[in-house]
Amino acid sequence: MSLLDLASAALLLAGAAFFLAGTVGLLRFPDVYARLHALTKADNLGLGFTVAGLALEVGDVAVALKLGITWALVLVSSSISCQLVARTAMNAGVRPWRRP
Amino acid sequence: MTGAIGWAILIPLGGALLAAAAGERASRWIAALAAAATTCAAIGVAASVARHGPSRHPAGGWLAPLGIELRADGLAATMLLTIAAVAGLVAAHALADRSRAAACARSCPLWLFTWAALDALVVSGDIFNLYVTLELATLAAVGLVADGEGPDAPRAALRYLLFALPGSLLYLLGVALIYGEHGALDPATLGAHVGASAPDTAAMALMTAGLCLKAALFPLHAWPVLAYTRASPVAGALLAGLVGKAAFLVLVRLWLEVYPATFTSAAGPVLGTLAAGAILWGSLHALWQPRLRAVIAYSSVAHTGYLFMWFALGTRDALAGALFVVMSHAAASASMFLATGAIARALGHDRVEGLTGLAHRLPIPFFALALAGTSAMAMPPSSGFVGKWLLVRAAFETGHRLWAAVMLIGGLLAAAYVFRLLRRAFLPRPAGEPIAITRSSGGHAALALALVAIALGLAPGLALDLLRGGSAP
Amino acid sequence: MTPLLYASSGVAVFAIALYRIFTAGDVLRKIIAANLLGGGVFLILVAIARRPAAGIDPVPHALVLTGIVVSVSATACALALARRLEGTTLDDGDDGDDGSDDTEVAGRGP
Amino acid sequence: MTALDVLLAGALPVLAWRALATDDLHEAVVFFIALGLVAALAWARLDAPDIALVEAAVGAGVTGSLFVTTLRARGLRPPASPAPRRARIALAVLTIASALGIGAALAALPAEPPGLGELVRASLPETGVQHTVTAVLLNVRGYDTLLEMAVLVAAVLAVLARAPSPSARPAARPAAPDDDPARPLIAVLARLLVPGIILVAGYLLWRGAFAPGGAFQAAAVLAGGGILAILAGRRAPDPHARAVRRGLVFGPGAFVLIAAVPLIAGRHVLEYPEGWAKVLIVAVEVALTFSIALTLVLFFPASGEKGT
Repeated sequence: MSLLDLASAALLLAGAAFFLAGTVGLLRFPDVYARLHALTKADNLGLGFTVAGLALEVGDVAVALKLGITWALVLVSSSISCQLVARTAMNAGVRPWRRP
Repeated sequence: MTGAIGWAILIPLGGALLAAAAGERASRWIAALAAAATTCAAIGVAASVARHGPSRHPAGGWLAPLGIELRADGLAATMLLTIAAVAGLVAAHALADRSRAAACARSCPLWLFTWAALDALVVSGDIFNLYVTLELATLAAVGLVADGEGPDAPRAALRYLLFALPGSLLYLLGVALIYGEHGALDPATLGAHVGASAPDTAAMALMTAGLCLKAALFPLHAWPVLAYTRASPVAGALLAGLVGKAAFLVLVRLWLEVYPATFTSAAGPVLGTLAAGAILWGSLHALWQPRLRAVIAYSSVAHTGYLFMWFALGTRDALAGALFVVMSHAAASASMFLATGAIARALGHDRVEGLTGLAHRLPIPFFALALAGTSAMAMPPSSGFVGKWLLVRAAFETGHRLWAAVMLIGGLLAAAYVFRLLRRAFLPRPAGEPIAITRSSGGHAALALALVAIALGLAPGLALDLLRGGSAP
Repeated sequence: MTPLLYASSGVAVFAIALYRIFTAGDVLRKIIAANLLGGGVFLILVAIARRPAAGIDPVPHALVLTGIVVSVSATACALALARRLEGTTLDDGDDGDDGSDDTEVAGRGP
Repeated sequence: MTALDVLLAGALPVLAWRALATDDLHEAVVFFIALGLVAALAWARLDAPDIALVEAAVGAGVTGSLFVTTLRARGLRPPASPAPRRARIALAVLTIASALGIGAALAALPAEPPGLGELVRASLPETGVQHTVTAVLLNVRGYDTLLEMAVLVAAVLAVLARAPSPSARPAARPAAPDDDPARPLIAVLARLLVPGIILVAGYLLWRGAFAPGGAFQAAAVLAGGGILAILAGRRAPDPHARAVRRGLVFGPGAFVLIAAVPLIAGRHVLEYPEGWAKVLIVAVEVALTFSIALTLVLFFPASGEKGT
């Protein structure tokens, strides 16, 4: 196992950890805004780590770039859809949760 | 002249596309030209089959089993002519109605698509391609129903679609299983290999069930009735006359060319029972329908039963009889739908009790109704008589007395429901009851269709020779 | 083994959809069922294409692509009709055989 | 067979059941879309990248948004009562029995089956393209594709059958209410994505000649871009406009023409002349991509229909 493999494995594990955190947040957080927060922040970071980990392994700049583009596209669409969901919830009168 | 078979599909297809893009006036002209040219192509195919026997036309130049072959044989040729006669006259009816030019321009791409789908269906030599043609016929038919003017049109169209779809998909699942077992889609290869293995039996059961659902065989007969009664007369004529027969024709092809004898002999009695149910149930219901169109719709349910009787009898004569019923009922039911449309337009309704004494005021539609009615009740010399006589004779010859009795009872019931309509129309009009009749048009195509139904019966030899000129029957 | 796994999954989807298309009351759910009915068949077809060791059979793939287009067309058509539908079911009215219908035939001349 | 396969294959029926059994229609549609995405993964696992692309774009994307649009247009309605209990039980027994029968039939299929794959690969040099699925779709079984295009046009005509004409619509009404708070955000998204989408569609179309991709995949992506642009405030194409109608039938019309020309020359339907297969296939694909994308966009209700 080379140093590259080790670095890649570490990045992939980090990505998986962030995904796990995001999913736990989705299931456990109290309201739609908090869940969105968990989902977009943690999952986007997790995807970034995963992409970086995979890019180290592919050994081809073109494929690595494509992976990077995938991440960028997901960032754009998830940030905007997060905003859309939040605004729709706001408009529908969903109040942000406060500690009771 | 093997190209005619291609033209019979490409002309209505191209005509439909052009008509969809053209303006109101132009689209009517395009539709008229396409209808005439498609009829010529159908005649060309029939002439070639009559003169040189059956032929094959590999689409794209790719021979089966790899490619899709179109086939011109006796069955295809007679059905192409039937479709051309019925769809052509219905088209003439639609195009002649100048008062509804806009509606006609909107619907003519759809009936051209229906025509193309049916032509493609009767010549197709590929079981997956048959699925595509069935779906094209279904969606074009749904469009025609949805285009109806009543408030119920979307509901009737949606219900039609949601019953037709599972039928096609059951059929497609059968196709998938058969391909998995034999790796081919053309009837010739499949006919040589299909046996009694588990996948083959399951595939054939699925395809048969799907096509029975699509053909609206009893007890799953109720779903097209709403569409038949709610659609415009043009759509009703095409749906009940032609589209309703499509699934039966596919099943005939499979039964003749793909299914092995073990399966057909096991499934025959089941289909016979359902067919008998359809004949009795449909005819009885037709007896007390309050509306003219509903009478004709239930008469169509009963006639589906006559067609499916062939599967129980299985002889060549019975097949000729069933296909004769296809031809005669296509013309007769289309005629009755158009005549009913003309009557309904003149009166503003089509309630049977409101028809009292109107035969003299609306002579042409009622004459068409009476003539088409003689074919529906199988009175000689109509074509309905020839078809049902062949079926009943085959039933006696093969010892199926019960089925013969059912068909004879069905004929009597048909006589009863046709006479119920005509008697009322010829009763003296009650005095002092004014009847507003708007100027009616459109009875002429109905009359022409009724005459086709009668003429077929006067010279049955012509059609039967062409039918046998091909390979299959 | 993998093809059989996915094919069984396809059969399950098909059976669920077949059951629901006839029992669901709401039209939207019937339309979803009709769409999934196709999905089940496509899964079976592609699983069948996956079996040969020599390589994938491209013919079922082409058939499925054709099937998906047909399925989208039918679904879009059904949804457009559903948008024009008044109620939620297909059965809230007469079927042309109960005699209570008095609807005038539309399009009567002036 | 891996754990992933078991997970995917197991998830599909569960999602199907959730989509069809839940009382909440919104939930049903969400499950339906999720099922489309899982199915796209399943296609990829089954080595069907062409289908995976179409499923992701059409099965989950276009069809899913059509369901969402319809749900919005119809508004909330009282739930409909299901079929009577006895009928449900009978049908459940019947479907379970047939599913078991079909499953048994599938298990009995030969493991090393006869198929047309070898034949297709042997004929590939004559088809004019290097990708087998494209060769089957546009040459060997091109006739199926021709009829399939007719299905698409027939369906869009059925969709538009009695759609309100533009004259019946309130004049100069924007595509959606301006107070929609989502509008500016979607506009940003459209500005960012639409150029890329057009690029991707062109790439998919070009790639189809030798690798997974092709007209339908490209059209599905293009239609997605079109729908995004409409959501962002661009005017939707008016289905009654002459130019839109012409665009709609342009692709299928070109296909019919190419199918008909060999007939005049005494050949067979859709038989490409020697050496012309590649050029004609590319021409047909370009024309079809455009028309299919337009058709998919037109499947969405025009603004005048919304809320009726």
